Amino acid sequence: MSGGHGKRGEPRVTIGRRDFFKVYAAAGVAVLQGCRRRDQELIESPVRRSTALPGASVWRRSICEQCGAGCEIEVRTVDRLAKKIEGLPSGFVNRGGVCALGHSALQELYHPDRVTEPMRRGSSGELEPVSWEEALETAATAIAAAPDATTIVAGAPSGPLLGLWRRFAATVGTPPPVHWQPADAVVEREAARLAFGESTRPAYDLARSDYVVSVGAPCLDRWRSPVHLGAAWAELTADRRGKLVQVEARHSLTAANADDWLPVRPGSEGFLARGLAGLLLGSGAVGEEGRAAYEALYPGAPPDLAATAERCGIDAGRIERLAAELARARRPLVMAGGSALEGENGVAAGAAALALNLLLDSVGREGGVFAGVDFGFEDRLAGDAAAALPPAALAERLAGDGGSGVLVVSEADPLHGMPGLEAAFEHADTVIACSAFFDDTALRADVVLPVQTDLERFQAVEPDPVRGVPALLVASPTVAPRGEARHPGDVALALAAAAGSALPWPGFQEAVESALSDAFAATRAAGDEASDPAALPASLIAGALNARQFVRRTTDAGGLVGTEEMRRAPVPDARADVPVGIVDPASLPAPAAPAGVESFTLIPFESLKLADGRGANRPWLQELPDPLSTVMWGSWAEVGTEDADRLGVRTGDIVRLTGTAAEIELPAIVLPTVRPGSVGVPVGGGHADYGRYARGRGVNVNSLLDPDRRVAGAGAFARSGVRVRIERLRRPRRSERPVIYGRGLRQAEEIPVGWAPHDGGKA
Amino acid sequence: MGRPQAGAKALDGELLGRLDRRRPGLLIGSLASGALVLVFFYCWGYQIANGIGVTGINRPVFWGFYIINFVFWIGISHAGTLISAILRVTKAEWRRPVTRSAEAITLFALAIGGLFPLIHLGRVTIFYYMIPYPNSRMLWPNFRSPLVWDIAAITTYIIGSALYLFLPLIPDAAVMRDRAAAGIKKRFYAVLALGWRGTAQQWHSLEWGIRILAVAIIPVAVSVHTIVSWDFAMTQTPGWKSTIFGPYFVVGAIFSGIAVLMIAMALLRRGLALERFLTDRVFNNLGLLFVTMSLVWGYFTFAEHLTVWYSGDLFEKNVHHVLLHGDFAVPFWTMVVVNLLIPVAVLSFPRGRRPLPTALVGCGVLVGMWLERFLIVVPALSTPRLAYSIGDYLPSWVELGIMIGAIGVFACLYFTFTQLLPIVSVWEMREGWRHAAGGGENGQAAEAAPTSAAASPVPGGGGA
Amino acid sequence: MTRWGMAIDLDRCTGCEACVVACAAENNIQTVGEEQAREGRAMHWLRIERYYEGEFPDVRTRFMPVLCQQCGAAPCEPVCPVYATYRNPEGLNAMVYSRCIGTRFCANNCPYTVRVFNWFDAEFPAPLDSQLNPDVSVRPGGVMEKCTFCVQRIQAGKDEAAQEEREVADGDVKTACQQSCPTKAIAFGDLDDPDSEVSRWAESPRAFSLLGDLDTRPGVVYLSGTEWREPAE
Amino acid sequence: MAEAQRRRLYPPGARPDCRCAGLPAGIWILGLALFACGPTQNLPTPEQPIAYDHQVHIEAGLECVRCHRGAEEGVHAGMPSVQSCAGCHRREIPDHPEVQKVMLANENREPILWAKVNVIPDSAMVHFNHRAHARAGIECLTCHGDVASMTVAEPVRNVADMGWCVECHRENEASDDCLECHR
Repeated sequence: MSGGHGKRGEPRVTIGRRDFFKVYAAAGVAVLQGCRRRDQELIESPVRRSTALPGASVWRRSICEQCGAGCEIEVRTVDRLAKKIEGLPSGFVNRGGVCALGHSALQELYHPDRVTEPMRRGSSGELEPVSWEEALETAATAIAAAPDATTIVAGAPSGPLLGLWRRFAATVGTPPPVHWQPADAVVEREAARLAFGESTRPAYDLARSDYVVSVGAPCLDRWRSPVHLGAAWAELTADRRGKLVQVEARHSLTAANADDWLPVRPGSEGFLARGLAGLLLGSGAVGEEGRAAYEALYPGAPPDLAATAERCGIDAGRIERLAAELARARRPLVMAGGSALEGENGVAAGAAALALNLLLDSVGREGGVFAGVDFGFEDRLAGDAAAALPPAALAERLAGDGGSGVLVVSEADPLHGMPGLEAAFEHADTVIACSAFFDDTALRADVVLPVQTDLERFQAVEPDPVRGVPALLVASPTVAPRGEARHPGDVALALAAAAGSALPWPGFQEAVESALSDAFAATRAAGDEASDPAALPASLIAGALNARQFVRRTTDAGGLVGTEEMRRAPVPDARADVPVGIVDPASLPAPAAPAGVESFTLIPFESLKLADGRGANRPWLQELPDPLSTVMWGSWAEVGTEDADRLGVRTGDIVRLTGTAAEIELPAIVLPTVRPGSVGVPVGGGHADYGRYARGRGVNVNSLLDPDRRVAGAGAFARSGVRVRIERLRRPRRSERPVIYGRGLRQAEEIPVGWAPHDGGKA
Repeated sequence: MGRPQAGAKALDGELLGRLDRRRPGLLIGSLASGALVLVFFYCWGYQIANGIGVTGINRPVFWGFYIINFVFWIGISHAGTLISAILRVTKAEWRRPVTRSAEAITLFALAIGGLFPLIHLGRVTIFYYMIPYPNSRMLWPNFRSPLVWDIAAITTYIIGSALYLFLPLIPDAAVMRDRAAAGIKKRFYAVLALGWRGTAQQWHSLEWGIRILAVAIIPVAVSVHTIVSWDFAMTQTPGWKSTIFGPYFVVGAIFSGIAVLMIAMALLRRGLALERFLTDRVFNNLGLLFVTMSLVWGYFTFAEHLTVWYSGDLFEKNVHHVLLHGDFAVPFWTMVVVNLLIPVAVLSFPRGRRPLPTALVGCGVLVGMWLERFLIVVPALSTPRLAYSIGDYLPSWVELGIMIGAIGVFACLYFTFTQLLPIVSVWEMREGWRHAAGGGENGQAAEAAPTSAAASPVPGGGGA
Repeated sequence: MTRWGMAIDLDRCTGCEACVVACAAENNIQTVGEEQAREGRAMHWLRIERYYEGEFPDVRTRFMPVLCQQCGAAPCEPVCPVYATYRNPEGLNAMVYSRCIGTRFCANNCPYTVRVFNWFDAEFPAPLDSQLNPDVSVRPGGVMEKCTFCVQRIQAGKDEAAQEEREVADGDVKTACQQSCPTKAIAFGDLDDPDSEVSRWAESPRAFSLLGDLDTRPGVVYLSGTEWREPAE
Repeated sequence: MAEAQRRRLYPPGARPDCRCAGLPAGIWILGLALFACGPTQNLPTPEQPIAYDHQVHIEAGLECVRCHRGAEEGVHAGMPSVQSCAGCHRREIPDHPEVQKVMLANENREPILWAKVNVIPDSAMVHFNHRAHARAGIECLTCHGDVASMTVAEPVRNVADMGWCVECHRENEASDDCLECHR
């Protein structure tokens, strides 16, 4: 019998089946009451009042800073904890999308092995927790003692934070900071300067093109802005309207999705671009203006088809077809990036590829190439401080100082990302790492300053230009910072203050607001004639009465977003001095021929899960199968079927890759898509620590690279085109076997396995 | 009257004496199997404490050794009840020394086989959700699921088998009761004997009880293995979805059951010196049945694979391929050799149908039938339709421990049973002896005789 | 009546796997670690199958996101002895964790191999557990799980609509995978509503069902402009 | 028949013996009880860190939703923040020893860990939506009893009794689909 209250509160007595069961249950209940104990559960009353209802989802806008793309995100928070990241549908860059790396920022935030308090190397040689004051003082004393011998490495993407570090360097008196950025970004700028006369990373309008040739640019992998480019690709190829052709030695995810993949010999991308130019010039499909502009850059005769096919190692027919389709296309577009720019001839190759846009008249038009303009907030914060140095400058500086001095590394892990720096770090007097984790650099540091991750901090980001439209994105912190972590910008300001040369702002947010405020004033002063370079487009300040209101409105609106009218072609006036630096890739010698059957060209690549290594500490990403090799949890070497047969290697076998200075052992994955004579290895593995999920996982392929190889004409380290030897070592032990998700794929090639979906019509 | 009576007494004495004798082999066997029982429970406990993940099963091979052993042991269980029931119904005289041991095999094999699905469960603590009982959640199990039918069938079979073992045991338990000195042992036998006094009425009831059960248990036994086969055949899985799985499994079960029986008979014959009863002729006859089952099994296997091959169904052919040519070719062809080629080669000749060769062939068939179950469960699961998920399977030490431990549990139960109760049915032997002596094939007449005989402390000859 | 369904445009899928991580984040899917993953026990509810056709250098790559197809005639449902999986009135192939006893029969009988099993209790070392979605249970060891079409979002969508005294509109409910897809290759909604986006996609001549001849009547429709052939034998 | 003869014919253990039937019968009854009783009917009142008195607060004119803010609009009813407790009590009986505990927690910025009164165990994997029930017009006291007359809140219904939930859902024509609560 259950007595109770009905819907309206009046007592209600019913006898149901369940009550009947209870009658004979009664005996058992008596017995069991003694045995069962109810575990007490607790419910917490929060300390502070909140506007949100308990357990209710609050969505907060934020910016993803996992890479420089600047995707706007919404973070779902419940009871002040971040639960989920989603793309902001109105996001300037991403339009609602997020990539795998972006999602995993949550696991960076709540990583169990994060550094949440300042650490200093004690007398025992171990890192010990200290107070912020002590840590800052130790760091500042070291910097102030030898500002000239101090090297700053800033990992922040270009934008206000990098500007702050530049200002820091100028104020404290150190050399300009080294900007830790993808190598191909530096090369791309230089190639763009040569081809278009303006040293900005070109912005591509894929979506409105109808024929895109990507020379090495892995635009659907981890390159620049994967979410934006992915969406643009979808638009390009929707209803088979446009086509993407990938010219790349490795079968990347982009190559896998491209309508056509030209697996050229590594290092011959520039030659192909010249060869294509030859075919285009000969086809008569090229306008006079384009021909003139192109021939001004490359007065020499382009190589003929046979030579191109020979050098690139691909079928002449395919090159011919590509040229014909390019000539036929209404809005063709050529992009350059990735491994094509990371070889020693990267600048020449990049310039040759980008110059095709001149020939095809795709510069500054719909579906073409635009200048990568921005609102200049990096410079606004930097003041008149010198420009940041390219990554390779770090190696030069460290070599020049004989390895002593002070190193300040903020949000970067050069020790993992660049070979040959170990000795210099070993000899440095003081290494100061601003990091959220014990990455390889922080592990060697004398002072570790914990920094906030994306969702904990005030953000001001100038995104990678999208279709050439500039923007500045601003967001407030989403969740409370963990432990004592501070904003890296605030750390820089505190360091400067402790070193006795304080910057004019108390914090990073104030710095950005003051820059906004100055920009308002300059724009107001310039009036309609936007002659002052410090002025913003006038439309952006329209409606704001004063600087304070403008700043307030900008931060509330999440930043400043430009319009399509602000796009422009690269400024051609500066081209006068260009041809001086330009090199015809066709005039460069071919890369050395392979020496022996074991000699392979190494192609290191950024997988979309580990990126440059920063993804390695997140279980979601470690356990994410690589889309092509389907490997999880570790590194692997991609070997072609033919080569594997020759070497006697089967999938899973442990192979040794020997470079000039080092060797690594890792499992081989045999794929039918690898160009014979080349071997692909993802970067991002082999961390000495970096938290429990990354520690000792995989191998660091960067150690195979030659530390002295440079991309000619750019301060970038050349990681493509290194030659390695491959030897098969053994069948893997159980614990060494690569973790392959699509375990059946190997068998699928051997037996007729039915994966074919059958047309059953719609549900 | 005197001669048979004296003969019966001598026979009782002889048999019971043999049973009473302390045999060191049995003791060692008990200890060894006891150790394996510990292994069994340690492994199971370890698995419950740590999670089902301590096994080697994975995606897509979600079922592994536990289900293989489940089917295997249920198959073994057909050694006893079914065969002994068939023999009883057909009044085969040579059944008398073997029925008890065969029925004990059934009960213990079933108990162990029935445990395996529980061991296999991810959350064994709530296994009772599968049992239909009224509950305050107002939920019932899903009667469409073959697993629920399994529970019903196995429960029925286990109860039937227990009764079928128990009924013929009553007169013997009474003998043991009367021979035992007062104490816990006597009370134990007294409970088992259910107050048996050997009256004509009791004999009559017992006879009828056994006769009804013998007839009833045959369809139950057939249904049990059919339903076990439906765990596979009712699915969509390529390699499992087959209409002949029911009879195929039943034949396989009887086949493996006979194999166990052959081994048990050979052991009994040696261990208890029963050459007088388990004659070469018995082995010859059973050997003929054995080779027949081997051929029938071979026919089913052929039919199964031929239809799959002929159908050309892509997914079915994939499974077929890995079986015949791929990763599972070695176990597959081993199975064909030990289940078909060797039995036919050996048992086709009269000299092959002697105790030792038949027992050895039986051992081979046991291995072969275990492999058969392995080859039903694993290749089909490891070759799913979407090739991306093809997987493999390697058992962990826990699964091996439980598998070996289960053999220990079986041996332990069997040894304990042999120590406590006559493994050869004393009264049935005497009845058989009397048939032989009196030449009477008329059961009723023959059985009436002892009840009217002079008073005897042995209940079989009791009554005043 | 609502019948939830999904359409996936394979021509738009680049295999970037953002959806896979989004799904893990939304649904508290445990990461099992290297050792377990090696055993084939990774627990993704959604996987991107990759297939190659042809020989170098003319290799064609195909990506196919495979998740629970939410079949109208699901082979997994009848075999479960305890009704832990059943067809719900809104066309979902429901999975009730608290009822599951772990026979794994359903997983065996799934032609798509999309069910995953909790071999051990999930581990979320603090403070990683701060991220756990409070609307989704953390499944204990011994329990089967699979894509739920983000049923917690469906429930929240209906709750929100009821609170605002209106009907659930097309687009109110977005699954986690759909939301994060950079190329917008996934549509989700009511298949019984002819005007919903998913219904319109399903009308496409490019639409087909995975393993359609099994007649499982999936709630997931794939769209592909090119024919999916069987590889040459 | 002589006594000796009888004893021989009917040895002591040979009497019809039904004792053995007791064991299975016992197991059967116990088993039934075990299965049928469902979640325990024993509802202990948990001990709370602070002796909060519901009756006093309600008599003082506070509504349930004043403190349990999510009860009508939220998924969870929720507990009031320490700050809001302290806000009122700064004026009202700030010197009461139990109130002092609240004030102390507020000063130290420590949350108060209340013991849950109406517990659905985690193993049930139930996601109870408070506002959906409020929307359907279910009175507080249906599940929570007459809290207004309680001092320390005590459970009156076993909220973990699924059959009770299902019964009410069916009576009120709410969905009884498993996914409504379990997910």
